[in-house]
Amino acid sequence: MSSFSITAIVPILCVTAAGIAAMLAEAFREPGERMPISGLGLVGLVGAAISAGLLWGRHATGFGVVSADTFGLFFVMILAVIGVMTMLLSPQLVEREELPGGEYYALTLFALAGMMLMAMATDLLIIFLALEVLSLSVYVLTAIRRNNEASVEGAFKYFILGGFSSAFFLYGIAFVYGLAHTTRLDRIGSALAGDAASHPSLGLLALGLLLVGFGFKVSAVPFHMWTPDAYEGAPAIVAGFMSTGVKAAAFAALVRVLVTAFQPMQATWLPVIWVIAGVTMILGTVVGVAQTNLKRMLAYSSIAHAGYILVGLAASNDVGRGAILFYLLAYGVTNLGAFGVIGLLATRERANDNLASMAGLSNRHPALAAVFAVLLLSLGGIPPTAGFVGKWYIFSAAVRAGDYGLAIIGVLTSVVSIFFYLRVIVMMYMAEPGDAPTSPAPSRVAVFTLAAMVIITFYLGVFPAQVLDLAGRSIGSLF
Amino acid sequence: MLLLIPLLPLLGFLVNASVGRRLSKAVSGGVAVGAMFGSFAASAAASWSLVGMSAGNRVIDQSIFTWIASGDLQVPFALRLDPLSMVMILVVSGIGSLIHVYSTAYMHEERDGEYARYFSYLNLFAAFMLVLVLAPNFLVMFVGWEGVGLCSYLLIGFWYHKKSAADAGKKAFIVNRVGDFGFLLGVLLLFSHFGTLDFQALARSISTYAPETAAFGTLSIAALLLFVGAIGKSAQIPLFIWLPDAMEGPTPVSALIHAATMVTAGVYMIGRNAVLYSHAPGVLELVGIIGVTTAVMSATIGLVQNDIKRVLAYSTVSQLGLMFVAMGVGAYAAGIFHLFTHAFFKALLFLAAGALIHALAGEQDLRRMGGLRKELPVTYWTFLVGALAIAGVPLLSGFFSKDELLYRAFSNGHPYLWFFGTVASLLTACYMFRLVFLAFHGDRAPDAATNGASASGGHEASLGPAPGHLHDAPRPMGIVLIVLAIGAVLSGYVGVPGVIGGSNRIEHFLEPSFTVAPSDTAGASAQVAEGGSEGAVPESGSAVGPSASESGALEGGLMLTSTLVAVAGIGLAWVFFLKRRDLADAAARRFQGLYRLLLGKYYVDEIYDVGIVQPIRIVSEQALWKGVDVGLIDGAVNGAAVTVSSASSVLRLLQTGSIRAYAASLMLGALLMLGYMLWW
Amino acid sequence: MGLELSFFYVFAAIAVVASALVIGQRRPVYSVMLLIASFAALAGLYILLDSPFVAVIQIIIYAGAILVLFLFVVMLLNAPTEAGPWERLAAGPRRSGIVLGAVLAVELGWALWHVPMTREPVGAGASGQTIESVRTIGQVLYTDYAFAFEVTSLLILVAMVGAVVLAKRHV
Amino acid sequence: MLTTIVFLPLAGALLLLLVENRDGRRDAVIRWTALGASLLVFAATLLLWIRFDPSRADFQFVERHDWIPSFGVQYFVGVDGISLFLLVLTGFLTPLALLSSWESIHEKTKEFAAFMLVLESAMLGVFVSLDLFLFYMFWDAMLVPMYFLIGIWGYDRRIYAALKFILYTAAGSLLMLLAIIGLAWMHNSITGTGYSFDLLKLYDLRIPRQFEFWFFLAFTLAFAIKVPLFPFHTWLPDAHVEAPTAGSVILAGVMLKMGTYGLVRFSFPLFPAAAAYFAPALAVLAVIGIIYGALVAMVQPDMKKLVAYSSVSHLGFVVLGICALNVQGLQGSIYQMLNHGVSTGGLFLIVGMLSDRRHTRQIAEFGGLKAVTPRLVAVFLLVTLSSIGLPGTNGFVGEFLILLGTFRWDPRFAAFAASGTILSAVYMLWMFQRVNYGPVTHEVNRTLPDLTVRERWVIVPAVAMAIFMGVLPGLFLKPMQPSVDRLLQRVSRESVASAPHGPAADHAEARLHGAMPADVRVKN
Amino acid sequence: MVSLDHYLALSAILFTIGTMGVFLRRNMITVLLSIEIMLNAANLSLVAFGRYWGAVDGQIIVFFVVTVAAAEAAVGLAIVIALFRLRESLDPDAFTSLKW
Repeated sequence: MSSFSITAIVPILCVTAAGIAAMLAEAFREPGERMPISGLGLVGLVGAAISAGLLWGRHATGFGVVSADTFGLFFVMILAVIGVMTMLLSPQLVEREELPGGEYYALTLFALAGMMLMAMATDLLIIFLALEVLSLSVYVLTAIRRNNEASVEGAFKYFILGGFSSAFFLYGIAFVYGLAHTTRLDRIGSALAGDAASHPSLGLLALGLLLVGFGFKVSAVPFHMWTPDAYEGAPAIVAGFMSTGVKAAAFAALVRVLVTAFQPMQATWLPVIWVIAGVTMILGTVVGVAQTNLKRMLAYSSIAHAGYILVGLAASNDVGRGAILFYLLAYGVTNLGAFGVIGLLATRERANDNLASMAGLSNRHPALAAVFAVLLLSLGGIPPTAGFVGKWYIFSAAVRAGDYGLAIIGVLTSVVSIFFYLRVIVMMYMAEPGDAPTSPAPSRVAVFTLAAMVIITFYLGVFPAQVLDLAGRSIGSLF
Repeated sequence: MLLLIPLLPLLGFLVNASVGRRLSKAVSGGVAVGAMFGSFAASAAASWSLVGMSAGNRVIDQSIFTWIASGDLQVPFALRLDPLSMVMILVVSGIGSLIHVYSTAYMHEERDGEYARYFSYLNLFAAFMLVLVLAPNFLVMFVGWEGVGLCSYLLIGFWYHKKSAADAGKKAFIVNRVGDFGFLLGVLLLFSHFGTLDFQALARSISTYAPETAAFGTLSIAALLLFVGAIGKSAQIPLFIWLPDAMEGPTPVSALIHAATMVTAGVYMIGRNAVLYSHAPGVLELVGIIGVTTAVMSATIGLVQNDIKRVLAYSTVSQLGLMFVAMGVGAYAAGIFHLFTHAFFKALLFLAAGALIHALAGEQDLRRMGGLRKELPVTYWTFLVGALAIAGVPLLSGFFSKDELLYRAFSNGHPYLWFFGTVASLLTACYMFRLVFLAFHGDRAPDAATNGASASGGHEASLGPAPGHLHDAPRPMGIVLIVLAIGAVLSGYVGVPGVIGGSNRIEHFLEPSFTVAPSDTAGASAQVAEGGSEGAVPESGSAVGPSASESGALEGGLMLTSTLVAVAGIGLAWVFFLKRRDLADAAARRFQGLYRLLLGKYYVDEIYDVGIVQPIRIVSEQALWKGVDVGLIDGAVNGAAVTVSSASSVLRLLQTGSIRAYAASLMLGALLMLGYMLWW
Repeated sequence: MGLELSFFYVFAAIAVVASALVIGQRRPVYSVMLLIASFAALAGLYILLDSPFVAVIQIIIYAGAILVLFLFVVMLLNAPTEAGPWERLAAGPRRSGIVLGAVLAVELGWALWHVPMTREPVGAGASGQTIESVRTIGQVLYTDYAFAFEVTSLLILVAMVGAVVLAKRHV
Repeated sequence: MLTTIVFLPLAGALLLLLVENRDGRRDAVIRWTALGASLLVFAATLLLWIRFDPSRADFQFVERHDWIPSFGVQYFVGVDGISLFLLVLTGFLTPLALLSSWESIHEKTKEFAAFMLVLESAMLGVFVSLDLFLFYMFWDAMLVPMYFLIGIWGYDRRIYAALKFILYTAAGSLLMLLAIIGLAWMHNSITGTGYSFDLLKLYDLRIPRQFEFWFFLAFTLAFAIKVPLFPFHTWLPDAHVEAPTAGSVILAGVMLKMGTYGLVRFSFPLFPAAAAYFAPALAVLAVIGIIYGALVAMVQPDMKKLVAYSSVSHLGFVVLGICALNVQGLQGSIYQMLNHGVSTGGLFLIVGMLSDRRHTRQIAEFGGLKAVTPRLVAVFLLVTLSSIGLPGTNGFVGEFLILLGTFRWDPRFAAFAASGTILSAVYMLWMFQRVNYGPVTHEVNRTLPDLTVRERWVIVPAVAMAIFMGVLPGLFLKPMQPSVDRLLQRVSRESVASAPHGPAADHAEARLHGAMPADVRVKN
Repeated sequence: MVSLDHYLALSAILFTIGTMGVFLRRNMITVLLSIEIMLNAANLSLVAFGRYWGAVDGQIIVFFVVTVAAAEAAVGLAIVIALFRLRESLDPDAFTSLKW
């Protein structure tokens, strides 16, 4: 009854295989022998990207629960990019902290596999499982510096709340099943369209509980509380990975679920999303102002960005959905890069992730400072950077929907956000270097990666046409 | 060719301004004087050719380039010579040249650089002044108008290291600006109404309107606004305060700018727009009243001042007032005539005073002079001539012009203007001879020369020979004085009134400038001119009308009175300030309040300071800057920022770090969402 | 009232009470034990629901494996017995916890109450398919849910790696 | 052509970044490269002016490429009589600014030069872009280099000033972004031909009244903050005072013009009805700004602050002229933009020279300079005169045209505005006198050097330009004329359509038929 | 016969108890247990619904959920152990070094 066609899941297989390979490599590694395990990951991710490219437009489906439609594949590509960047930025962390390389990369890759699966899954159960896969890996990655209290504490909070929210999510699935006698999104959609009217409250329960789960993963207010702690606790790179990859995957699933399965109940969830988006933007931005720890600040900024993306969802038009895709790409590259810079500044002794430790960075590491400045400005949405085009796209969606309210909130909050991004720049460029913490010279690979990110940021900012079209077209496959 | 007239001084300016620092006094002075004489020659030539033309259309136009062109506004930079401007350019370039010559000697003690700077300014002034009088339209006139203001600012503040000088310069410029404010608005109104700024075109279209005898319409408003400008330039009430202070400048400057030429620009401007003013009788009335008030008021002040130059300054103000009276009664020609003669004798007086000061090493205080008659003969005699002329003693220039305008005032039905005008001239005679007697007669105050320098604290202390035994004016100055004295005697004879055998030539000559200018075709021009003259200035018609006989009798009578007045004035001065000085002091003690009031110049400056200057300063500093700007607006801006950051530091406390709180917020969110979905 | 219903109430009572005690219990060890009890009761309910397979899983895997794991950990860390919760109920977070829980209960109750279909007795919509047979389950599991099954393998792999990374004595 | 001009400086900046400059060994190379680049740009703009056809009203040197087709975003640039001279002005001022900071900037020279050039690119871009998206890109991109210029090379409170500057401006411009998007969407929903940011298409768009009004307000707010119009001006003094000389020059000389340019190019022609409706309100703010700015400037103890507030006053004139919506007013405004660029730029240059000498800008610290540095004082005087609009200098032409235009619209505004000319004389001359006249009060000042050769190269062009523009304004006004006329006919046509708008209506009528309210009053 | 809503009600009660547990307990292990209770509540309703629909999917989903629960338990307990190693405490409130 269901096709066993493997093709649809090839990207995921690539990544998973790479992860397993990483484990094995670690197993065979002589103690002390340095082995470019991240290389395996790169191979897998590139493979995933290529296969995604090949699958493009073929609309292959696997097992009836995974669909390699353009929407999913676009996310696969975003995730591949994020993965590659993470792979390239990680080695320095692994060596500095003497982390178990194999496990680290394996978990990262498994997480990526889970994310891709989540983005392509068309079945609530699969989404749930994928969610668990990526969550578990990320919990562990957060706690990977297991001798570091902050790290473990963050992981613990993340885990408890994650479990809590996934329980809600599961309960929601239960009601969906009870309502529609299936977990396939398309069938749920038709079921809701059909006899949902007969027993609405069940559908409402299901929707609400599912939204809790998703809201947690995209760290939307008021389900965001874990975010700052987890990001602060986790190593910078991991935090970057979480803040971009997990968000991307979660949004992919969220959009898919709301747009395909719960389309009939749009009238119900639209206002909810509207409110959440507004609150998220405001709170994320406002609280970010008072932060002195960069990771924490970026955590709050990532909350705010989640708000912007939700605006695209609240607009509930093609523009909005396209905007979500583009924004996630732009935001992913930029934010990961920002965290990457912080990661490169850290030493084994001290994290150097405080605002104060940025003082006079432009003199110590001009290149890093410049990169960081560009990325921050992009996060602030200043042209000609990717961040600006993303914001512009999002706001167009809102305006297109005649939703000036959210648009204006977004505008004002981004003004405020500019303030705290600039504060970092002020420290780097305009403040006298205080107790200049000496950071190791960043590895050549890392520098090239960051340079690449900057180039992407500008490219997306100046020549966004192709990517925009791609995003715009790939959402077509949702219906 | 007309272009040469302002161009030469301009070139002189450029030379002295650019390389003057490196030139010797002889050269730079020579350049300046040469430029002036050149311009005078050009003026003379131009005038000659103008006079050569037929009386109907004596106009020479020269358009140089289009200056401003925007939409329907087309302003050519052009020059135009007509009888009125001819008189003016002759005065400006002629007296200008003389004063340049005088200055070469007077300023000789300055450093080379300063010397060149002085002459560059002086040349620049001449250039602007000539542009002013040659201007065919308001905008070009405004160029000169502001330009001369600038030069007077620079020249008053020539001794910039002296604070009082710098202040005086600033005061002059700003007060002038206040006047220009009105002037500019008047121009705007005229243009937006008539769509042109050319004097002739304006006159032509204005003459199609009926005089606004009853209503106070556009014409009157425009005339009034322009008059504000004139008030500023010509130092009339209430803007006369800058002129006395202007005496901080070198004396030749006072002679040229603040006596002979610039300050008369207001009078000239009204004459230039005679047609407009004739159509605004209400405003004319006002002009006359302001003029006469100024005349009397400043004359009274002049009566008690002790600084010789200030006395002369107030007398200038008062004379200007008389000219405005003439304008006010529509006797434009008479006004210009007085302007013409006044230029000679007032310049003479100033220069003579300058020579005096020069001789006394900078002493300006009358009370420290006296009995200089013997030591400074040239200065004395020339000064005396000037004094007689201004006092209106018959057969001297002042007599004819002043008498003419007073007669006009009376005959045009403004007896009260005539009366006060006469009072003013009485006072004039009185205070002028007070000067003569105090400075040259009687016996010299003991400490005059010695602590003159310290007393005056003057910049000009640096000037002149060492105190002690005095020298009369050096040759160039002496010559200039004598030339001017001759002018002061003779210049009146261009306008000898009919009643005593003259035929008031200047008046007929100027007539066309005050009526609608002739257009191209002679025939049309003739009758337009006729009609214009009828509509515009009937008075001037009556001047030469058939009714000459009885008006002649009247004129004779008035002439007699004014003669008596002059003599009376001199007599009073003789009694009070020569024969029985104690009387003067007694009077001063007797009417102490009045005396103080006059000595304090009616405290106008103080009133302005308290009433206008200080309030503005304080309000802007305390209320606007500190209050609105820093307090209100910036307060709001920073307030917003503070609000956000404080909200931030409060909201961050929600993040207690306790996992329970986190779970709680998650729950809360879930419950609210479910609740909304289920129950709303 | 039928036997089935009475059984339901018995099991339900056990489950609820046990769970409540798990929460109310101050000693972790007891908590775990009580939870095993409640899971057993749930297994009973699964029987009532004609789902022996799940019931068995519930006992073997859940009670037998997972909770025993918990037990081990409790022992391993010989978790300190915290002071009884009731006196600390006054504390803010706890009170708020109670309130939130209550509200949740109300909302769930209200929603379920308004689900019309729940009026009908269980099994009304029963198809011919015999849901108790393990073979049916096996068939469906390895056909429809094959991919999900594969994913769980990945999930378990992750769990293993993670547990090892975190709990291993030294890297 | 235009593309070359716009991106030439950027290329220069990138070139500079390649120069290895450890501990400022190659500062000289960098300075000369930057100067050369900027001079090249200036030459290019002059060439543009020469090849510009003054008889045509439409845009010239147009370049148009698809950029983001799915959103109708194009790379669309062109120049008309209005923007042409602003380009020239930018090209003219940048080299002077660079030259002025020749010695005063000695740390991070490379970055400084690079930022200056990037800034120039952005500014040129703003003036040439005819696609709203493109325009906004340049508009916002401009903030960053300026922010760094103020923040890194500024004076004591530079960080506060820089933040204030960028936040103030960003707040306004982001709202404008919304309006831009809304406009593009309107184009789609009204014409049904998809989104478009094409200015020319949007000109002909008739959008619903209430949208038009909101959009106008959004645009105008952004521009008013940039200008800065009266209540939004408080960022200016801080930014000016704290910025380095070059920054102040560019800020005052070019950036402020973008606000007024935006009004002329976007706010008014895009939303004519709203413009006609709000013009009186704007004019009131402008007049307040004129007088208020002058009064506050009068009492400033700090020269830079004084000049900053004088800018508020001068730009009030510009806005007023725009609001008049007639030929003289508009042309005067555009001309006054240039004048203000030259003369206020010159003032900042001079103040910079003074503070380079004494490291203070307090007026009280100077006095009697005329005796010490006659040449400096001479140019100071000339610049001052052009700033107070003495006939024969550029300032007069602009102010007169503006006042004339305003007077034909509504004499009351003109009357109040004209009083600003008095006040400008007051504060400028007062400062001039306190700084240059009187005795030398501080011994330090006795030994100040006069203009150096470099400084002459900096300031003399500005002065020459001021007088040149005062004597031969025709060279500038003539090419403007056609564009201005077209703009006016567009705006007035619309504003008549908005007749039922109370006060705006009769002004519109009046403006249309050249019959002024003033006349209506006096005729009867 | 026992109607579906009995089971649903029961699961709701259990779920609520579970959630309250998260708030009430001061022992991380018990908190984990509470989450297990919540999962089981979900399971119960899944099975009930499956029974109601007369399909086995419900049971199969439960099967997966049990696996997930196992995995979570493993990782969670590992984290707990790691945390306990660092600080001799199981009280969640003892770990608030990350805040604000």
